[in-house]
Amino acid sequence: MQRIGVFVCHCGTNIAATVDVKAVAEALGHEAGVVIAQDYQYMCSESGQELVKSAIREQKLTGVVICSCSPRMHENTFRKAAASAGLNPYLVEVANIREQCSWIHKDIATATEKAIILGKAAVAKVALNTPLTSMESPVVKRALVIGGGIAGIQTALDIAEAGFDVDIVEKNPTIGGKMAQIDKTFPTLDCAACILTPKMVEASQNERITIHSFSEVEDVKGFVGNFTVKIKKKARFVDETKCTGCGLCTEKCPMKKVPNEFNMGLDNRSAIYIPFAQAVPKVATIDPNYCMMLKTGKCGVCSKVCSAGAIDYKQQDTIIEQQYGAIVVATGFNPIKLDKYDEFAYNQCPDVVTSLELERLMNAAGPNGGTLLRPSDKTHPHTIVFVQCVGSRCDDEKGKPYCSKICCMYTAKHAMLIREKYPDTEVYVFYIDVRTPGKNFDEFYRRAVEQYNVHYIKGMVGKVTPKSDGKIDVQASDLLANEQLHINADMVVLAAAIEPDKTARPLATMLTTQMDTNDFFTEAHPKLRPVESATAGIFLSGACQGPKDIPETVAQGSAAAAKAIGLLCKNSITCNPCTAHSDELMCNGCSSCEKVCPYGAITYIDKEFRMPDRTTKIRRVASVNPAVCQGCGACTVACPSGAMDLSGFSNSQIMAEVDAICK
Amino acid sequence: MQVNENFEPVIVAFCCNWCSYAGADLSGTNRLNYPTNVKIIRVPCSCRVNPMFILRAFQKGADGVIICGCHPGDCHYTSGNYFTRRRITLLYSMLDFLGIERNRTRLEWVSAAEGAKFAATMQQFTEDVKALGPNRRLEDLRCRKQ
Amino acid sequence: MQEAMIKRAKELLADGSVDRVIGWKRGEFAYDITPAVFTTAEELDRDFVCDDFTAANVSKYLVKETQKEGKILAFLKPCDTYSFNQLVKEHRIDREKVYVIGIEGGPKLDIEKIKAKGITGILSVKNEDYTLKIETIYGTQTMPFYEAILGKCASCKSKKHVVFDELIGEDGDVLDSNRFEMVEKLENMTAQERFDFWRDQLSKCIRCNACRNVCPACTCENCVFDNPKSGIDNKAPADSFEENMFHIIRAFHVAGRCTDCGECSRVCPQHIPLHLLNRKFIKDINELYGEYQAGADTTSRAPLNTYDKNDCEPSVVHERGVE
Amino acid sequence: MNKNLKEQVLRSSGVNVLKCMRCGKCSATCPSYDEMEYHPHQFVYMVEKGDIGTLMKSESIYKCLTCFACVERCPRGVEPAKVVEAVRLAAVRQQGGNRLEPTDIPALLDEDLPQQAIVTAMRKYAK
Repeated sequence: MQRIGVFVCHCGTNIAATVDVKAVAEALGHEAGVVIAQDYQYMCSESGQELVKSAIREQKLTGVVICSCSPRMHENTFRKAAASAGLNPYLVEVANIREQCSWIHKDIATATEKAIILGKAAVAKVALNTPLTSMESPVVKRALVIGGGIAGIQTALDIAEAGFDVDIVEKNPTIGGKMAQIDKTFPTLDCAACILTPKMVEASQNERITIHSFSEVEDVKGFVGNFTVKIKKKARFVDETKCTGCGLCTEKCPMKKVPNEFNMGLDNRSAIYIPFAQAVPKVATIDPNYCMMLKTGKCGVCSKVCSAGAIDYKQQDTIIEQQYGAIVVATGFNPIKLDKYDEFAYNQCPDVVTSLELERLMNAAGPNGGTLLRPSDKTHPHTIVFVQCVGSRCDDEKGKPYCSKICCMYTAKHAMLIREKYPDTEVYVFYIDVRTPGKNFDEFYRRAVEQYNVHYIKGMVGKVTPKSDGKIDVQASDLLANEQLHINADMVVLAAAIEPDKTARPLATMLTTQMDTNDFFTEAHPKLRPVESATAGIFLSGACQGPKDIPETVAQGSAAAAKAIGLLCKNSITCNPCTAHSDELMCNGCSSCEKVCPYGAITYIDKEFRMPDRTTKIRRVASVNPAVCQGCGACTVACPSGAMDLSGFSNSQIMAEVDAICK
Repeated sequence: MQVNENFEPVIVAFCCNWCSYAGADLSGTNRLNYPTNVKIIRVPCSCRVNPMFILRAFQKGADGVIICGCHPGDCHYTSGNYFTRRRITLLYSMLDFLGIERNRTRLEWVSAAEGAKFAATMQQFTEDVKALGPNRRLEDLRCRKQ
Repeated sequence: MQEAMIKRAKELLADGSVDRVIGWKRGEFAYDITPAVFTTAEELDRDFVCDDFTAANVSKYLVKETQKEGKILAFLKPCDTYSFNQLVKEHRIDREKVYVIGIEGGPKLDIEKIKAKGITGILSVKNEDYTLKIETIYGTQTMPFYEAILGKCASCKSKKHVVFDELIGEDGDVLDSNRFEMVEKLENMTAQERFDFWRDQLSKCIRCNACRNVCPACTCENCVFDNPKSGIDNKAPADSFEENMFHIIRAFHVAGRCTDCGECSRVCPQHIPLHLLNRKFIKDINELYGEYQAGADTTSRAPLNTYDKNDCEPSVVHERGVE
Repeated sequence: MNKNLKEQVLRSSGVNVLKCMRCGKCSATCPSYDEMEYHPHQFVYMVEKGDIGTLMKSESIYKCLTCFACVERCPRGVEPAKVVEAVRLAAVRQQGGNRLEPTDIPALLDEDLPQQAIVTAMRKYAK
């Protein structure tokens, strides 16, 4: 005989304002099997939980229904409460009467009616719940960090520091990411390389960190604690173990007309190259699209000059397979392409550049050795116009709907640095809003205006027109003066919106993590679990989760590391007990379930059955490995005989819910 | 056909735990209104939805059934929604073949970030089902034509 | 052909290659044929029959037969070989325990069509140059052969044996059949017309379960309709929805596995064209996911147990056909 | 503030003025900026405020070339030109007169007149 307790939460006024909580408790009290139905101000509070616990003990409850917020919020809270009162935690069901009822409806009568039906469905389901026990599954004590920018480096260093092995997979020939391209950092104006390169070296020298540069993740299988990852080490045609990074090959290489991606294509590199002086690993890489030896078989200069004998034109992509307990995604961002913004003449005029290109133009290791010169004629620019929000906060398909967050600050930085170094240069910044929430951020921006006399103009640039004399006409509005301006500029710098790296989307598919419509990874909870993905064992670090500046990225990188360490510390983890199981008496052994199982959790065994006529019969039947099964339920529908069922979401439970709703 | 102004359809929505159920929660968090007719059943993955459940819902008096899952490629279980798509396409096609109104069934991909889409989808689906009136075709096959 | 089959069966029994033979035997009437298992030469001589009425697909019986000791000889018509293969693929038949002799297929006769001509008291039916000579207690009657063939034979999909150990007679080819004609016709009706059609048909169902019991795809150890735990178990319909549910779910359970052998419609005592439900699935699968013939091989993946990332969305249902 | 007038302008333009984030790109783009007393972004803002009478009295409504540069460039998809046109339409309707009949056009044509100018003239002076 069922003894079900129903507990209806007011959630302050969150539920009680639109749902007549007392009426819900009253109505559910009359349901079959319900022996107690109560309401309470905050069911998730200590005293609310105590109410549930004492009812379990006093009423000897066999099932508990909590009518409250989403089970995604507090299902675990109430399961733990039930367990502490001696009830199997899986005999608790949550009816979602907040997110899916009180918050979306306005009319008390209909909302209450709906809440009662949702409660009835939960009561009907819980009556069919069975006690479930979780299995334990071992944790591989090794982490994978995907992406070797500052986020990935920070995460890897922190995990290694805690005593666990970490692998970094970086798709480029060197780690360092975007920060390596940046000249100075706001709001302190310290040199990016000076603070980043020691960390890169630290990562390469740490015994617990293995860097797979020029590599990509090919395939991810498994689940939390036990991922199997295939990493493709792309052929770089140079033996990493032999190359000393002397750079002689790059000097001697006859093919020197390759656009240098590290300098945003503003100068050229050789076909065999080391991206920059402080690259980690400092190993040369041959670009097969340009290398004459690889394309035509004629040349071989690098091989001749290499005293280490590191050049290997026959090198192939290799696949490494490795087990990991945790995976941290740190795939970062890129500025968007500005091809669609004809009004800014980005494609037409070389002196219209993006902010990241300006970083390289100003960098001592950049194409001009740190002297700011116009790309077109290498002259010193005297009037520079900065345009903010290019592609950010856009409601159309050209741009991104979000604020890219970092542009206000780096534009202030650029403006300030230019004014500091070249006081004869006039700098205009066209802004819509200046957003400076951050420690010392607004002070920094005010310094640009007050101390460096940067001209901040509220308004947007409407049109950029390159003129025949090499100048650029910038037509803009000054909203506060209510006038239209024309500025005769030498250079225009566009603060392009940032977007997640293109590799993130296929990676999300492999990792079975969710992304939002902008391809940023979705965190498990926007406020309370910002560095975890909804998929257990996958953590998020840096700008792959949303636009971030360096301090935030580092903070999140460390936070993701802490979460990963928390997982790696455990010897085993508790598995989800809501797994599939096959009723051997009904199983036909037809193999349908095996074919749809994404985890390979189903195997077949020949089993002897005693028949009613005392004969025995050997039949092939399915068997599910509960440690591997993740509980999706694909097999339950593929099974024609209905032998396969899913604990916690059984056929009869779901059908009971359907019945309760449709009644 | 007579349209009953006061007809309030019963609509069952099966939502996968990882995307669509979270999307439904998000539409709640954002206070996006949709009709009370929609009652959500949480399933781990859209591929857990057995055609039996859909038919059972119609049998027991539902006027519309909608299944929501992660976008193809985003399934928490890698491939579940791809199987869902085949199964449900064939089932809906069969129901159509039996002369059941097409607008009583729907499959929609709603991510955890698409609270607005969830609310808009439910709004539209409810209106579509309302326009069809009460579900009779799946109930009275036993009654011979008079 | 019957003589050649009996002769070969006796040989195989005699040399111990097989222990049993599955074929057909005569019932009370000449046209009343049932599948039967034979273990001796005498039984074969006495009862074994293979004629214009031996339409029954014996492959399903092999599920139970191969769970027994010893090897069995099975005579399979082309259409039966598809069912056989499908069952081998699903591990329901132990291929090692069956010796398959492929025999020529139909067209086989439908006694109901002869009776529908008003011919009663039938004693025997003989095919003489595609004219049926029907001996009745009231004298001899004739009718054209092709007017009396089974519906499933009229839209035969293949004369090819997809599996056999030896053949008696000729092997044929996959045919370009017209089997989807009726499905198409229904698809082109309005929803109301389709609904009326099926309401008329399905409301005749008496839930005798003959369709399920004969279906070679329905070999579950325990059918969901007999299993109280499934939530849909039901013998006598409790409400008007049950037949509808039964037939949709049955069709769905065999979707991608049904070889279109047509046995369901052949045995339906109420003459419900149940094969149309299966053919609708087959047609949809062919059109949406590429041509697929269940049972044509034992290795390919069933269309419902696989997917393509570029599969169409269910909205395709709205985009085609008649509302 | 005339509520009905505001509603009429919003309805006939089909524009949601609340989408404007006050970036001024419309005015930065506008070729008639200097001719106009009130500029595209002000149209959007003033319509939001309901200050339509002022706009209707201003010559600005006839200075807009309906070149749609502002519509094309607006990052928020606000479509200021449609607001200008709706205000103009409100003025034309209030005055109750067509300023331009299609029959007047042949007399006004000359070879150098671009097609767009004719269309624009119809847009601006006739309803």
